[in-house]
Amino acid sequence: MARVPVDVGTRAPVIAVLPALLGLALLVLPLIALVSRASWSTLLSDVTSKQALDALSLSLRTGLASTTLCVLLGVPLALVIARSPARVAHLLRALVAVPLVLPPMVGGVALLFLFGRSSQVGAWIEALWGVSLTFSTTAVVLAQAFVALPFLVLSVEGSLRSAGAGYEQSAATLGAGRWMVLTRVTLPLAAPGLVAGVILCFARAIGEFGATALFAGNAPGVTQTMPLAIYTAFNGAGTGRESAVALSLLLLATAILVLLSVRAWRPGALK
Amino acid sequence: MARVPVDVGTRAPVIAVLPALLGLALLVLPLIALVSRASWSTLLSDVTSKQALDALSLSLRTGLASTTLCVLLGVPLALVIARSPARVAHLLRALVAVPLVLPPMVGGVALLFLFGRSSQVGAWIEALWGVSLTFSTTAVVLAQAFVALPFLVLSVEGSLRSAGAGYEQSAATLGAGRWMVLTRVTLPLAAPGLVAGVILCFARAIGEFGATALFAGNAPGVTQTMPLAIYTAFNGAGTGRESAVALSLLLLATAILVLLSVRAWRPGALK
Amino acid sequence: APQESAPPSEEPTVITVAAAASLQRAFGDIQQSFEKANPDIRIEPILYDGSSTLATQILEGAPINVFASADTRNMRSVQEAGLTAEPRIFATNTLAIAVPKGNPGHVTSLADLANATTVLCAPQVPCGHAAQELLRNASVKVTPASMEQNVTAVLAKVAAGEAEAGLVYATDVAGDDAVESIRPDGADEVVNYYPAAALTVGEQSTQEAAQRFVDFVAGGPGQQILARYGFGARAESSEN
Amino acid sequence: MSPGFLADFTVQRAAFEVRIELELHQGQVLALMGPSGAGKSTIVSAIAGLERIDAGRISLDGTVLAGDGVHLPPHRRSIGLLGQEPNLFPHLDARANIAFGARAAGMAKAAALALAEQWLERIGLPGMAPRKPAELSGGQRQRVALARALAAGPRMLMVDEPFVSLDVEAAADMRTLLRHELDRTKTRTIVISHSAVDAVELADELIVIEHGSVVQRGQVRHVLAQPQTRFVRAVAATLPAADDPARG
Amino acid sequence: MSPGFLADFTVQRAAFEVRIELELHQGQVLALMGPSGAGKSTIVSAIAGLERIDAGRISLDGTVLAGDGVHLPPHRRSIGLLGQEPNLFPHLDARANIAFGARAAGMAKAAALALAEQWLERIGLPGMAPRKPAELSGGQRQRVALARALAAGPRMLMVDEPFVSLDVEAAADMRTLLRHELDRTKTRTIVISHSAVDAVELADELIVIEHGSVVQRGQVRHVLAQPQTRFVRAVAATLPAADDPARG
Ligand SMILES: Nc1ncnc2c1ncn2[C@@H]1O[C@H](COP(=O)(O)OP(=O)(O)OP(=O)(O)O)[C@@H](O)[C@H]1O
Ligand SMILES: Nc1ncnc2c1ncn2[C@@H]1O[C@H](COP(=O)(O)OP(=O)(O)OP(=O)(O)O)[C@@H](O)[C@H]1O
Ligand SMILES: [Mg+2]
Ligand SMILES: [Mg+2]
Repeated sequence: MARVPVDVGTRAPVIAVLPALLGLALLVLPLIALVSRASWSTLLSDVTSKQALDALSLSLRTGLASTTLCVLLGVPLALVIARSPARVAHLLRALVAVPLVLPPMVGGVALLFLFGRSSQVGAWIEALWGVSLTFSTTAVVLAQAFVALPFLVLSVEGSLRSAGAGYEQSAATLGAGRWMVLTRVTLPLAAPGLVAGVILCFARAIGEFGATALFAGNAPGVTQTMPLAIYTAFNGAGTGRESAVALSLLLLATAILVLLSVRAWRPGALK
Repeated sequence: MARVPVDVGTRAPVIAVLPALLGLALLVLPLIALVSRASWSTLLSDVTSKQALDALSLSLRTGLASTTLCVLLGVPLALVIARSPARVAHLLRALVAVPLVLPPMVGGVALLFLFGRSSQVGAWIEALWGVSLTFSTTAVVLAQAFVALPFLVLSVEGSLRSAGAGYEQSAATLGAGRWMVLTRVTLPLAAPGLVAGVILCFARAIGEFGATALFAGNAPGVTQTMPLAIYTAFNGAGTGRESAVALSLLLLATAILVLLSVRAWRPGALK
Repeated sequence: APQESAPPSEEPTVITVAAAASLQRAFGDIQQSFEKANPDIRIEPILYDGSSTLATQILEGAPINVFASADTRNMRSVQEAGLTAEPRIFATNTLAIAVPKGNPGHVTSLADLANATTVLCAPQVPCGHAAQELLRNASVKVTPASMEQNVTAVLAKVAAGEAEAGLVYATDVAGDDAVESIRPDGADEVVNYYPAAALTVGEQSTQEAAQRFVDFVAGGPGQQILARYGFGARAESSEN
Repeated sequence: MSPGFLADFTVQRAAFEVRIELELHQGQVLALMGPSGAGKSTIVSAIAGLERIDAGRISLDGTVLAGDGVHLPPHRRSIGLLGQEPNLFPHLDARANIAFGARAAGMAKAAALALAEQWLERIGLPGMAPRKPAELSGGQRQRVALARALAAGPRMLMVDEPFVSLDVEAAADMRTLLRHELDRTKTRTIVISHSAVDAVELADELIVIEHGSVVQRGQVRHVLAQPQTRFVRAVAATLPAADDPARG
Repeated sequence: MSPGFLADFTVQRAAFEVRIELELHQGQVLALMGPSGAGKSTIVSAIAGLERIDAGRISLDGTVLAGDGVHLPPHRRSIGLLGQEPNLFPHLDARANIAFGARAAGMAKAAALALAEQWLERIGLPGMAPRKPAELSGGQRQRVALARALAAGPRMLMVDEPFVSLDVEAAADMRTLLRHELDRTKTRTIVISHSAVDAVELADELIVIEHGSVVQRGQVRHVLAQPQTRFVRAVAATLPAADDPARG
């Protein structure tokens, strides 16, 4: 509750600037190298081809859907972990982090093993809904959610833990039940972490390639997201490499636009 | 500074439990499916083969190295972003998030374009050190750092922002310079986020596949990390699929052990 | 194949084809001419990916009617699961040396690979397996800088000038401006076979349509197109 | 008539133990005094349910709140607590902070905000409705926190040093306001304060705690007139010469 | 001899403006009083460098700290501030909190911790060295914060309501401790307090602020004896009958 100062005089130490610049360079220079190799003559036709636009729109739609799914499942999961006894929380957190380690392709194989024809779960789903999950747009969303969920859960959990217990206690003594404490106090206070988590999750989801390729396949318009289109172009050798770069730039530009448009993702948006 | 209560009575609302379980299931069931398909007869020989152990040790070594690099570059970068004016911070944050969106394979191509022999940077490096980065273990570390750095930066930045400005001000009025405020107040207070960021970063680094494959290649013992070994086995058709699963399980088990052993990664480790 | 096409007024039979990534450009053309020749069948879509990815997906129930693999091993795993009709070999492919534009390593033969920075496919994957065989036949010992998991990675390194040479399939280099290709001696002895098969799933009419596509690819019109993209003619050889 | 609120419990915190026994009738106001670190805040935290008791029992109107294996969470006790740290919600403005309790009790948003506006006037801060806590002075925050606790209309109220950071005039105004509200609502109340004036002006009964134990209890003026410990003597000495406070 | 510390500045915060002009000689103690929201905390924040001034200038021993385009960061002003919220570092124990300033000044770790132990004794909390702030009572935290500010040995000190949350005895002890330290070190000091007793016992001069402006200033007892506003009158009335405080 400290007053927001005009200038606290606690800027980052000068010694931090050089490594920070190096870090930024490591992230940005490869992108510049990528841009510099783009073949400008074919760029426009590459990025406006029906296949590219279909893939982009599919990526945005599935990315949004899987991010929504992750928020719906991940925020409660983060909450349960944040409120579990220390040992349980420790174990749960490790479990949640494990899929991060898995090369996405293996994640895709695991999803196939779980939902595919040869599994019990797959059979149940087919019996229940008469459809198979695999090789559908739903599969894309599931694959993206599988790889992106850990990012959401872990960063939200972190901010839920640090979002002051004192305020929650005050709310409870004012008669607020768990739900009200959660929605009116805990989540708003954890908002910066939540927004960051959602961003990480969305970015990871629309960049997802390996798990989607295995679990959902590579059908244009149905499961061919941008990364798959890029991969497909890339595999085409020859001019394919150029159109892969063009498609990557399209994806990058879109991502930058989406990220910049998230106004809430700003310091002091809440506090 | 509120007193840590024995029980605040602010547990997660019951309504959170079902989605939390679903979320956990989405993450864990595929892993179980994977384990259930392991071919136990060949598992032992698969995971104890020289190639597997070489790859595992390379993965751990490069993962550690790239995580260290990420901490050295990423924490200062997070700091600079957290302390920048809102608009600058917003832009920097979007820039940092962009590599997340890039399919790692494209990231590998970008790195190849940047550091490859055909680039100016590559020529400088070759002139300076007389070596090319590609095909070297250094390239693996760079590729991992490139994909993992955003996770570290974004989650650390989030926790730096929320780590009370009030305490930093008090420290400054006690005569502490920027460096002391940073090391004795800011970073310790942001520790939970820092630890979470390091975990995300490490996990992402040792799971990294696409960028490494393109930029560093697949030389056993030098650049063949676990994910590359898994992918190579998987592409080998026939029995390859089984040994790919076996290698994945080895990677998973190692990851769980590493994650569980990070004692600091616990709620209330500091507060 | 028997021409028992349904009346044109009816909905065409839709089949899905899964093809190895290296077939991408050739199958684009084949799809067009097949659909022109068979208006009652529509191909939607053709999925391209690595053969082993496609095989795994088919084994897990992917709704696919034709599988065109870049190797016989992956085809066999699907066949052994009882999912295919008899496969037909429809193309062959041989290896070529790819060098960066201008050939900075002055590579002209297999023997030169021993002294150049060379990348190969990993021995576990089909192109690597073939490369080993070719080098063994020529008694050349190469220590590759890297053993890539696929042709794409080999080509990317060569195109970027990181490697002075790589061994890939002739069809992969055809039409790539960033690399030049050299046909090594003994290439003809190491042949990679491409089998295709209709899958025995779905309705009878779909299975028949799938078989017609396989026959089209393995037959005259398909062969012409494949040849344009550098594939070798269908050799009636025993697969292994 | 039963006392309604009955508490007799022990809280253990590492080496520190606090033990208290008290009862409160409808409308009764109890002052709790004691040296710094005596255990006052611990007692009210335990009664509010923010802390588990280690032995004994707390009950209100026949319902056991804690003890006998029961530990009702704070929001089901309906006992308001203005803690030693006011903990205003930093993301809500002054008005929304005050309206919070009424909203929790189910009041419609518009009504709760209107109520909060009234409270802002009563605490002398009209026009501060849209200010976030960080945009208020220390004393202004303290007043908003007091209003927030009162506006929630709890069955029982506990205030832990409610008038710190207030100048003499504001403190007197807030004391009058609190007195007035308690008279009106007949809410059972526990007031923790270091000021003898607060005890005399607000409370019927005074309990003095030292080192976790009750050392003196009884009618406020009676206790202060016959101090039994050095601490009580020191407190009594701070009362203005004429120990004749105008009540009500 | 020059006054050493000179301040004459304006701070603007939305619609609120505070303006002050003051000077402090070596060893001089100034009391700052005023109603809640008058601008007292704003003034000391600006002097400490936590806040920019909008006009005017602050200088200490000939160095411009703020104004004339200069804005020295807090740690280069060597002006200690015990803020209205004590902000003890939650991750450090009581001893490490107190040792912080000495460490910042370059003292070796062992020496700083030993110094902190002495301070813990002086504030009546021996044995609390390993306690984290969350394990202390409100008044204990306040005392640790006071010790932390004093132990840092600043060139000039400002304390914003240093004795809140303290019982009468502890408050008197801390006042004596502070008086003693200030006499010993001759540190220029600004004390914000709502208690007339604090002003009389600690300060040489008193400045009263209302609505951001100085309304009365002068010798403490002189100001309180001749109140010019209602607020000052109310403050003066709280002094014990015998306005004859024992100084030193
Ligand atoms: N976690 C803990 N471990 C050990 N002792 C503790 C812990 N928390 C609090 N204490 C001690 O419990 C005692 C009572 O604390 P409490 O906050 O109830 O005091 P208080 O009467 O409210 O004091 P104050 O007037 O200073 O606010 C104190 O002596 C404190 O040091
Ligand atoms: N961000 C802001 N915008 C507008 N007004 C503000 C802002 N921050 C503070 N104020 C106002 O500035 C005035 C001075 O605040 P300050 O904290 O200096 O008061 P104070 O004299 O210390 O009062 P107290 O005794 O209550 O601590 C208050 O009236 C407050 O409402
Ligand atoms: Mg207390
Ligand atoms: Mg103030």
